[in-house]
Amino acid sequence: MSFWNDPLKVAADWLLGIFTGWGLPEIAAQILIGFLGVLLLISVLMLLDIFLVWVERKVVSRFQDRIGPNRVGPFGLIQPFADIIKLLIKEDTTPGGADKVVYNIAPMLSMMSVLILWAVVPLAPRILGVDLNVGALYIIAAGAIGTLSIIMAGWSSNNKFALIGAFRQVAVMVSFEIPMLTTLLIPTIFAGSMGLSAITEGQNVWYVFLAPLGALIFLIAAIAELGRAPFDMGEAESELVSGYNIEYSGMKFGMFYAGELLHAFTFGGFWSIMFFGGYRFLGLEQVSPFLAIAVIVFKAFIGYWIIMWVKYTLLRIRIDHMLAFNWKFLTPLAFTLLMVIALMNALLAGTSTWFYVSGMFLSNVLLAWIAIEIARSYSRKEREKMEGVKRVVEAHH
Amino acid sequence: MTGEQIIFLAVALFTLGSGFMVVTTRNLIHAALWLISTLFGVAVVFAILNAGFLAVVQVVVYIGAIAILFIFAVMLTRKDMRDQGPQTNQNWWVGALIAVLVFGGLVFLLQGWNGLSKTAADIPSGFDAVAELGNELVSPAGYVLPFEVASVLLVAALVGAVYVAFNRK
Amino acid sequence: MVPLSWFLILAAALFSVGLFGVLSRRNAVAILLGIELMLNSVNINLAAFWRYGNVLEMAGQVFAVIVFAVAAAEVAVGLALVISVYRTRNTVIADDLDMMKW
Amino acid sequence: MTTETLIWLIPLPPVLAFFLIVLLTNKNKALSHTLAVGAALLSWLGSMIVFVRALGVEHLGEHPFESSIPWLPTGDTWLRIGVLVDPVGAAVLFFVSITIFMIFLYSVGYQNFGQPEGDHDHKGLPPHGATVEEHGHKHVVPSVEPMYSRFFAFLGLFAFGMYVLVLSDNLLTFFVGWEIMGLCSYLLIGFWYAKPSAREAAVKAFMTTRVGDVFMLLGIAYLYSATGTLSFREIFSETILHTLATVPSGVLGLSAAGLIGLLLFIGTIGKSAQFPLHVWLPDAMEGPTPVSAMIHAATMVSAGVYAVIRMFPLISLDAQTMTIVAFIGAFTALFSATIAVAQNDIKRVLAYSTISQLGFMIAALGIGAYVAAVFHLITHAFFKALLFLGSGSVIHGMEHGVLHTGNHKVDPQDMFNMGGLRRKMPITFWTFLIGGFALSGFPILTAGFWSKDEILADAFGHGHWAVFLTLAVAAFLTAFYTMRQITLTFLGEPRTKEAEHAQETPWTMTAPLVILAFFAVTYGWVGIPEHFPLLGGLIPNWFHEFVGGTLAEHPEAVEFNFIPLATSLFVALGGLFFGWLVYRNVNSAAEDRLQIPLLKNKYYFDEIYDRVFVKPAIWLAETFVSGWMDKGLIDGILHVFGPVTDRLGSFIRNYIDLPVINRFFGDGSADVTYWFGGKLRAVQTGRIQQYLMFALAVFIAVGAALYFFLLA
Repeated sequence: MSFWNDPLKVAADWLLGIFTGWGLPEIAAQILIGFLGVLLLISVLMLLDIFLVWVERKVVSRFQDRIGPNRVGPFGLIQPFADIIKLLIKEDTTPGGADKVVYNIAPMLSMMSVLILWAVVPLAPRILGVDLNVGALYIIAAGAIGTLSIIMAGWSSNNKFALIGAFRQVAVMVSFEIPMLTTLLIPTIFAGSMGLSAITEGQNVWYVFLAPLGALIFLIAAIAELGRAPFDMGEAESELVSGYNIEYSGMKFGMFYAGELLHAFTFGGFWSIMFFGGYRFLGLEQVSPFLAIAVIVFKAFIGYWIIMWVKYTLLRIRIDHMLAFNWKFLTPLAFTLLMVIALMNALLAGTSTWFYVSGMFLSNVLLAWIAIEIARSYSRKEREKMEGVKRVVEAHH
Repeated sequence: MTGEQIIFLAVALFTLGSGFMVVTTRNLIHAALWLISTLFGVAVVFAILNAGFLAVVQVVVYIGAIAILFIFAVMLTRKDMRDQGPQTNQNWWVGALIAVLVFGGLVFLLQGWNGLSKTAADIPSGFDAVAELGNELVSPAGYVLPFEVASVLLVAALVGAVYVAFNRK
Repeated sequence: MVPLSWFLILAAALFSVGLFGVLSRRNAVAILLGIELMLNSVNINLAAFWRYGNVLEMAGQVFAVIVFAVAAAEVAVGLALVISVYRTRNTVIADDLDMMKW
Repeated sequence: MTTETLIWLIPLPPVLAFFLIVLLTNKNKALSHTLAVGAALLSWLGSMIVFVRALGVEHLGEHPFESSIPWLPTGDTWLRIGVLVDPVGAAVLFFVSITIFMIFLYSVGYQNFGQPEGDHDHKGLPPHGATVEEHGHKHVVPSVEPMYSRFFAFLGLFAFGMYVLVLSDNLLTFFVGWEIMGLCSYLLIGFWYAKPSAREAAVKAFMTTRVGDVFMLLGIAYLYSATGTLSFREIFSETILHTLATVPSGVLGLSAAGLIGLLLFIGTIGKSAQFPLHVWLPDAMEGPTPVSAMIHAATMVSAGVYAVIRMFPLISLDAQTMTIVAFIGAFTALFSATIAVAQNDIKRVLAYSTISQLGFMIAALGIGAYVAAVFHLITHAFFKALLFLGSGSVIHGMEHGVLHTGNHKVDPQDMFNMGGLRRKMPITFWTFLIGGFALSGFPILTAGFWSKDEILADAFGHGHWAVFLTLAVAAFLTAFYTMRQITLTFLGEPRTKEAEHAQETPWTMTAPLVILAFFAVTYGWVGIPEHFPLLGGLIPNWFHEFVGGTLAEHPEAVEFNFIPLATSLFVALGGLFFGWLVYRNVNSAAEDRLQIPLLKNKYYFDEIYDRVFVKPAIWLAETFVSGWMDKGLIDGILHVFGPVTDRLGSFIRNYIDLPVINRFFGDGSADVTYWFGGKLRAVQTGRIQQYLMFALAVFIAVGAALYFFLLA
């Protein structure tokens, strides 16, 4: 067993030897090693986060037909560090009448809710924080903490914009949790487990081919959960002048910002784990764990890029439309899809892989078509109603 | 005293302390936030009891939905956000007395019970509590009836809540 | 190893704290908060009895899950009632809602 | 699919159709009838599969298709419900499914599907016709029934009830199906509820059958309390039957079996319109002409006979009960045959003939001719269904003529308005002829001959002379009035303009006629006795073997004898001949010498019931109870009591009440209560938390007290 095959275990054994050599009891050494592992993971993530700032700015500028940061360092790579310095030396303000404790806890919770997600992410075979057998639920649970941070920030700022932004954002997040949880159950059905590594290992065929509609619903719900455009209810710069984080300045704002970027990247990663095989790609994960990590990071970046693509392409949707879209369309569709998939899974059990995959795929396509047809006829009816009203009004004139 | 016991005591103290803050703190939003930390403590207790599913569901349902609802309700039912005056009624000491009596009575009853100092058997290897729970919830020989009743209850509550809170203009 | 009694005493204490909240808070929402504490203490008991009894028998966890559902239903209806009362009476202080007296 | 599962599924499609039509599709006529007819088709297919599989089982009687589930807990035991198909069940299922399917199909045409909406049709009234313009001139055509979908919904519910009844393995679901059909019968008779006569007929039918049903329910309750089970197979086990036969009931010296059998048989009297509860059936002809009539002729009324057949092992235990059954049957057969002779309404003749033929079956059961009764039940269902559908077709054709001439005073159901229809409606004529000959028992060819002959042979063979003679006379009359009907309706020349303009009906109506005519002829051939001259043995007597297997002891086929054969040949041919002879030249009701008032008015039974039951009840209520007892006697006594009590009262009031009770007890206790209330009302604060505190305080106190005094 060499370092290159199972780096985590080799490193842990090596450290255990050193610590027990120092005279520490074994249990204490284990705890210490655990802490070190967490520290390492978080450090890497924070570094990645800094890099993500650069990626985001570079990509958005490309979408908007400009060059983006290009002055500080090669390709502007040092730009984020300049940003951090700027944020750190800004004055740390607290609005009058703010609930100070809550006001200060909120950004930390926001960052934390993202970081704890990585505890269950399988980076490679045998390289993951903890193989929780309720991993899919854990994602939602961490999202709940994110919700909490937003409402705390919005309430404690003692600012109307902040409160309205928080209300909207929380309403959206609580609502879109439901289709998200429902679509998370689809890989659970296929893999027979809620554990993320079991889901990854189960994807001899990527689940996106079995449930393309599920993958799409998950993406939509994830974007809403992230609070990014077109679902950026909480921030809505043009109406709420930045929403729930309006009163935050300096590094506290930086934590919200960094948390959002890392959150988006993380959900890119979850998308790839749930539907695109996670760290698995053409057997590369068998060659070396480092290749597996590279694969999953690459996939997460693709997911992240798609989320950005959506954000910088589409317009914001009005809050009531958005909630109506969720409750009247997405949630019923997700429930129906879950039922269809469970049914098809039972019906097609024991058939050949090709038949199984094509059956699943076709049922998804069929369901999507039906859903779109229903939505279309409904919107046509609504439009006719509106036009009828218009005609009546015109007739009056 | 083993490490596990220390952890348990810490968690228990945290939970009870937060719970106490829930019922005593003056600011209702703070009370709701303290409730969240109590619920976290209970989630950790579930984790100590090897009930991982319950712990995660506790976070999802209680913190993700119920506590948020509470905060919404607090915000929706007040004219201004500050709390004046006492938050307890004038009979609070009777309530405190009854609570202490209930606690004393429960502890007294527990004392006489012989299963009290029982220790937990090890969980058999390969036993997947989540899978087992899922099976039990939907198998006719298990608890499908309570499960269905609970679902009916939820639907009824959903309809009832919408009806009650609906603003008829 | 933590003995069963600790969990039960924790649950009893949490229950009493919740009971105190229910009996003495003025605000109806705060009363509901107390009820949540009481429900949680019940769940601790259920989970503890599951763990310390026969682990293969899932009744404890099953009913803890059902208590979750009941709690969710209770909060939804309770808060809806509170909001509805607030609309009509413009108060959520339980003591002010005393029309049903002699 | 196992046969048992299939049997469970058979009743479902019609009831589903009922709910779908009532709840969803009642606006759409085509969809509604498609649903209903499709459901009937599905049930028919299922029944056929079950029937064919039943044929393939050796000794079906010993191990029939059965399956049951526990349904209602009753203390320690369960009420089980289930399905059972034994040979009788299979044979009955065969004709029930066919006839039901035929009714459904026929109704499409009869209710004028595809015709325009009526000019001034109302819900609750028969359609009056619609005016259409064609090639520049207006004429009147039949219009579609306004409550078309509702009709099919009722039919679906009816079919469900019938299937439940036929397939159930216990008296409980049997009774449920029985009552569902009672309800549907009520709904269908009163389908045109805006017609007072239809409304009254519906109420009459419902109330009359209710009399029987109450007794039947009593019988079921007695049976359950005596045996603890309602399952047929369990009741007919030897030990239970033996117990029932030996335990005396304490009523009229009957054994328990006898009393239960008698009570159940009263239910049959109501359902199958036997004397003296026969009065509802002729009035039931107020329903939508052939269809509800056919329900009340071929299908539902058979249920009463089917009940006796089902309970035969129980009823046959007691000789007294059997005698009563035989007497009622034979008497009804003759009695209603005489009434039928004098009726002019084409449907009423058939209604009385139905009562008469049901009497044949009941009489057959009463003398123990089990197989013959089942045989006649089935053949009768086929040819009577045929006759009723045929009469409906005739009426429909006549209505066509009425619409053509526009003379609405002409009754399209009166046979004296018809005549010569054989050329206008050839299919109807030939099929009606077959049905009529089958009813008369035309030798060899028709099914009715074989079954009726078997009943007569059984009666003769077992030495029941009285029954034999009565039935022979009734059979003669049957042939006579059948030929009268055919002669008046189809033969000769048209007697009215309407009859000249009658038209053949659409295929949905004639196709069922042809199919039923086929069975009315051929079904008799499955039960030709073995020793019949020439024909016997050519085809094995399958029916006897198959149905006889239901009973624990196979009934022996009776010895062949020429006397009953000669009798039945004579009565059939003779009756037909006389019928033709007498009526070939009769042109109006006045010329009919058999229109004697006694027969014409059905022996005045309606009037007698009115005098004996209705009038006395009214008299009792109005004159006796209200006038004499209440106003005279009781008021009189009260008027005496009044002054006395008044004086007594004022004494008590002034010297006891006011000083002692009021001042001391009344006001005193009120004052005390008031004082306590004033003190205690402070407790009722309206504050929920205080209530909770009180409750908990009491709970803790009581709990602690209980703990220390009881446990410690």
